[in-house]
Amino acid sequence: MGSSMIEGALGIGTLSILVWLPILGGLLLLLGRAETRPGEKGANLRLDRWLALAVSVLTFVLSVPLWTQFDASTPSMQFVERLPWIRTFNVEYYLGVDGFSMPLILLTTFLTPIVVLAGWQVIEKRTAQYFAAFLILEGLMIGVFAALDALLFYVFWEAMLIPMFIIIGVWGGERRVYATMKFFLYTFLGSVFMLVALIYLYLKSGSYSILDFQNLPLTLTEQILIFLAFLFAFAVKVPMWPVHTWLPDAHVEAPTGGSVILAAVLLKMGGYGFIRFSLPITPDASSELAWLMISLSLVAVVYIGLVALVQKDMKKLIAYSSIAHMGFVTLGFFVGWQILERTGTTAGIAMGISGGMFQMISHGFISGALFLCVGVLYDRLHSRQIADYGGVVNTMPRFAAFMVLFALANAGLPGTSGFVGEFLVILAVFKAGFWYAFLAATTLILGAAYTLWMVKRVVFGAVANEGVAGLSDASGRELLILALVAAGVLGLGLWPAPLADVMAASVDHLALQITQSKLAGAL
Amino acid sequence: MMVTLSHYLTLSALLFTISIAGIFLNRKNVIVLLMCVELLLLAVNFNFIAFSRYLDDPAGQVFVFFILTVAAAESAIGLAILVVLFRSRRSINVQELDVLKG
Amino acid sequence: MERIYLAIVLCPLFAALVAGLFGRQIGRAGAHTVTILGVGASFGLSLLVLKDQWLEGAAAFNGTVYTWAVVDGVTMNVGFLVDRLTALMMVVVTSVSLMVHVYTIGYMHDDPGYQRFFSYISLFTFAMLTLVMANNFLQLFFGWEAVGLVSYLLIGFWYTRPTAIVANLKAFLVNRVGDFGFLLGIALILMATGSLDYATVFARAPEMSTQTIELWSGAPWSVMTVACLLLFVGAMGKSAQMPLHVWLPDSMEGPTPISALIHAATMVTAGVFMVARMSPLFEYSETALSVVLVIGATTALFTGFLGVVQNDIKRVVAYSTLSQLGYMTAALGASAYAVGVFHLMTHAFFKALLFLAAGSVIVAMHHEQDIRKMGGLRKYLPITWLTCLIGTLSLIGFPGFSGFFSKDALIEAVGHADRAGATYAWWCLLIGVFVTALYSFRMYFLVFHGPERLDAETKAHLHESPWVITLPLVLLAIPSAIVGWPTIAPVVFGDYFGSAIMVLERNDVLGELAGEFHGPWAYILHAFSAPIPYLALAGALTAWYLYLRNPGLAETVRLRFRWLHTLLMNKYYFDDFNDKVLARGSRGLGNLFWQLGDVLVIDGGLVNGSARLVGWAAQVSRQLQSGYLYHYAFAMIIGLAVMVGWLLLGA
Amino acid sequence: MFTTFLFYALSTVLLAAAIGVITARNPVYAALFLILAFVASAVLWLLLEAEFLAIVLVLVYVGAVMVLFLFVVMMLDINVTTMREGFLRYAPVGAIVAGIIVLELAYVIWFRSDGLPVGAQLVPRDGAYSSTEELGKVLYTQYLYPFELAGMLLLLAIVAAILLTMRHRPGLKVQDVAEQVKVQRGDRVRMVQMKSESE
Repeated sequence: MGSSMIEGALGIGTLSILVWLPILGGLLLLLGRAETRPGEKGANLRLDRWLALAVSVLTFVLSVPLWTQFDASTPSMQFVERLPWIRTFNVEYYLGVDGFSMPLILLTTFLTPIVVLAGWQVIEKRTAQYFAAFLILEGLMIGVFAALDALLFYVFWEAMLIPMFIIIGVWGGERRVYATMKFFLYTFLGSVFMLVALIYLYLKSGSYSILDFQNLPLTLTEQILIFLAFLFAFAVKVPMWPVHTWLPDAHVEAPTGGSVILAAVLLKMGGYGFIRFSLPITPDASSELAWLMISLSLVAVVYIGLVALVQKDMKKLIAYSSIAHMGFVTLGFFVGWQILERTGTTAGIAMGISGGMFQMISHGFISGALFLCVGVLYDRLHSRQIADYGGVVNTMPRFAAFMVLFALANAGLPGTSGFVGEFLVILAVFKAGFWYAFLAATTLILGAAYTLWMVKRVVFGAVANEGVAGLSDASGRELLILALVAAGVLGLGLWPAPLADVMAASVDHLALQITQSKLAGAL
Repeated sequence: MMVTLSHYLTLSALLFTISIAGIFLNRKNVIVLLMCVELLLLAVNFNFIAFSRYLDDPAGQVFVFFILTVAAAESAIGLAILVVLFRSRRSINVQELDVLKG
Repeated sequence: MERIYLAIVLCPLFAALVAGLFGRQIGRAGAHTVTILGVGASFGLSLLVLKDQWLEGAAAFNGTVYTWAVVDGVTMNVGFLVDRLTALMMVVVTSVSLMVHVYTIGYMHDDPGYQRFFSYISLFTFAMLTLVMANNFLQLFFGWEAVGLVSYLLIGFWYTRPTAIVANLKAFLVNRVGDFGFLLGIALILMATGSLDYATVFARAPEMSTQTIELWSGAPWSVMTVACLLLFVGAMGKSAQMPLHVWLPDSMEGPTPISALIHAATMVTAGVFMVARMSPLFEYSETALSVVLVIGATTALFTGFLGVVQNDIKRVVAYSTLSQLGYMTAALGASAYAVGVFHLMTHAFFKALLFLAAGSVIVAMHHEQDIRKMGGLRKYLPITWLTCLIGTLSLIGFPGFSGFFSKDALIEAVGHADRAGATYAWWCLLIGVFVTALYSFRMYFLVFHGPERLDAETKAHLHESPWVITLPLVLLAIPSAIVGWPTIAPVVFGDYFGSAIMVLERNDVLGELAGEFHGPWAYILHAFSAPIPYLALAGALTAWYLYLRNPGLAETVRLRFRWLHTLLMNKYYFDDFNDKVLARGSRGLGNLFWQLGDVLVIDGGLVNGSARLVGWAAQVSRQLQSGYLYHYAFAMIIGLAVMVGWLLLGA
Repeated sequence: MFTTFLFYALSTVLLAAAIGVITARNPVYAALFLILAFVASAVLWLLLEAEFLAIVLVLVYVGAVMVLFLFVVMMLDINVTTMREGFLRYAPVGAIVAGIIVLELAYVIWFRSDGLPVGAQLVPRDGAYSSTEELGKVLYTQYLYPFELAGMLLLLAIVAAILLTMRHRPGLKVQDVAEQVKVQRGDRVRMVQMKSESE
């Protein structure tokens, strides 16, 4: 209700508040600290932290009405705000959410306070700037999910790279420059193609509204070219094989908070892009190239699963596991056409899409949580190497309980959120073909193998060395953030119905959209 | 026979060519290079003035005026750079000036 | 009644949460009190349910607790199906669990993880109950994985032991291989019937059996066969059928109470229960049932052989469990589901008893598990000895004991089946009887009789276990001995299961046998006309002769058949195969993909390659930039000449 | 006829002077040849009735720029021999390029001059005509902004030239009045507390 009050008082919508409040908070942090020098600590530092926490928690609180006041019965956009921006090119400031973007926005607002807490005592240099970067990033991420104008979307999409670039580049590990350059070039190269596609669609439709794009009839050639342009942008973000190699490097070098946001939210933008742009705008091209997408997804699941098995660095392992799990997202999204072709019915398409969405939300929690766990260990021993640990459970029993929980969730244990998406996607994929499902289901084995093998080597066993012997169990702050995420993981796994209901109308609408060819209307 | 526009154009063309040849010949001597550039500009000015006269348009002379301005400024700064260069390196040998190499 | 069902499930969960989260606050006594109360309540209520279902003939209950999710028009519920099969399983699970809870007080007395252990076993009870009470495939899979999870946690309970944490990883992964098939089976069932609810799926089974699916082009398979085979892969993982049996012997790294509860009495029988539950599906696939039959019989015989050479007391019992699971599976494959479940029940009691007795011996021996260092313990551990003897007799099928009824009926049922592989299965099971008796009595004689091979120190402290250990032994010994008497008539030959288990007319071997059944006494007498009791007796006598009467001969035999012994000691090289080929192979493949695919080709070739290409182009083009003033001047002049020329010629 | 003669004579002088500029061994000679070329040009421009520009050329170029050239040439100690090394090395290239340009220009003049009064006779202006006035009219109206810009450009050139050539030599003994005025007692006198010493 808080946001509606502000809405009434200031005349701006909930989504605008969610986008700009964190950005303003971040700028405030930057301004307030202009005069202090590195090394100065004390009151200012404490104030910065609390300010960052307050802003992020406030943003989360204000985002709750998106859920409570959401009308799940309609696939149309809600909380719409629409103002002209650049009249010459018909660009608008156009925000709105549906059943796809709303859960992702909540995921973002939920995780940002956690990230702020995760960096609470750990970040020692340029603290204010660190928190500011995350707040600004949060606003931009919400903007990406809420934007319904393609150019506005693009602006948020690209602007988001800047704080992430800075986060990895300034607070990262030893090879951070290499990692940031790789991250930046990969993602930037991808999105340039998207810009071309967006401009083409604008020239065709005379508007930058994404919803207008979705209704635009296009020939097959046009669709395929546009699809490929989008594919570059989104496949890099997801990331799909073979444009995934930036992710392990970026994760390894990023600070804990950066890894969490990167895995939990940034990767989701690729998946979100597919359901917002590729599927509805170019359904025939998607249908035409579904074989490619399914193959790449399955390669991600099997190939990357095997690669994850042999990683020696915990963050790299989790990064590879992220890629494998995101393979399920794209698999779920693109399997629909094969189902249609194979069975002649549309039953199962919506299940694949829902499964993909579930997988995205759940992966947000789980990968975030695992990176937090690695962060907790890294803060103590300053190593990410699996070989440097062993028998952590002896000295950190509470932490170990959480880590085992998240690892099992990562392995897709029923009752945790990790299961839901995989389960639904496998159910859907089976309809497209037994062997697809067969390959996809190998994740049950591979996922368990690489995650639990890591747990075995890190958590279990006798105390491996003096470093481990000297570990202190997780602090109250760390337990709090882990418990919050654990609540999300278990809640979503035991009772996914609320989320399923929220998405249902949008999923059905999308399933309808993608099965209707746009070619008939094309000239 | 009268002097026609073609005469002036030919004269300017010859002057232009001579100064280009001069640039190739005196490639090591920056001062003479600058002088060649002055000659080039002079050749251009000839064309402008001749056209201005034969087409009866004073705009051509305006351009000569501007070119003279620019040429003066150019040689002033060019020579100043030469002086600084000589001061720091005790030589103006172009062969030694290759720090701009990629 | 609905509330009772819910209470049965939630009591252990609540107790587990209390013991797990507040273990430090409530202390040791608090932990075992609350969990025993929780499981005790479950047990009491389960008895009530059994009475309701059996004696009062209540109709089966099928209801939803809450809707898990509705996706794409498919409603996925969490709900209960309580019929007579479920009721029987509930009583078995809760009773054994209760015994194990009590037993644990004594067994884990000195362990620092006392509260955690109680929390886990209560959690296990919860998970197992959700599994057996499920009314849909989703919840079945939930319970299926949840018991696997607790098993994982419990095998690795002593997490500082390297062997334990290898064993639990192995158990989880092998189970995952089974779950892999199981999940695919569920997906196929959803595809064919559009539902995950048992009731709907079973109702559509006949039409499903006529559908076909093409796994590869040009080869249509019956949907039912594929679905049942996939589901059975799950059962093979959980119930440790060959070749997915490798995890069970290693799981003995866990504390003995959970070996009794999870790896003997309940969890490992989940596969058997599941197939019985799915009888309306399996009945329609002759092929699948044949596979079940052959795999079950093979497991029964060949894992039995392994039991003969083991020297670790728990491993002997573990291999015997494997073998008995094979028996049950073979019964399922012969369409004799009722007798399979019946053997499951009797086995739950006597195998739990044997494990707990083994645990009692281990406690008395100060955690010495090698039977070669025991012997003559009978006079030191009288209660353990007696109960162990009862368990052993029941296991080998000594006439009159519970195990006799179930095993005898089982073998007869398989003998009457006329499906492909039935003859092979029957011979395997028959030889298995001899082998069972051989290894059971080998262990029994080596532990309780013969010369005392223990060291003096152990001997000095040797005494019977405390009552919390012996009481469960006694309580389990009673049903191990006699539970078969009142139950065989209704459960195996009667119509106890009613509609819970579906058997087609043409497959009904038990129905055929029922005609010859005239009460338990007559059944015992009738048994002597078949070779089974003689084989058991022969096995026991062989064991007596080889290990008690003439121990040197055993050694001679061992040396004589060295190759056989080596083969058995290496467990038919399954572990080596898994280790060296599967585990190492996938790691090698992973390394190959990583180093060759990611690092060399993608990063090295594509990513850094394109960067290098740009660098190379720059390197070349910088040569143009000599730095000499006149070169630039020349370039300009030549450019001028070329441009003028181009203009003139082009225009 | 006289103008024709004058044109040919001055053209010869101009071209000769230009060749002198590029071939002179000593830069001083080159500069002097350049002056000659400028003067010849100025007279040629007079023939074209561009009196103002002719005067400007003489005043600015001969009077200022060339003096500057000479000044610099003489001020710098230039090693002429190294400068002349490889004098002819690029001569063939230069000749070829120059030849191409000549051909191109000739082509333009002969074949691409349609619509241009290439062969037209000059009608001499009457005495009242002032090219200076005509130039001024255009310069201060239509080309006012460029004219202002040209002024700025010259100012910039002055500032730049001064900035480039000005230098502070270290160790130079000069008075800094501001420093002297700013001085305080403490900068000059140090009060030292000492114990009285006795023999």
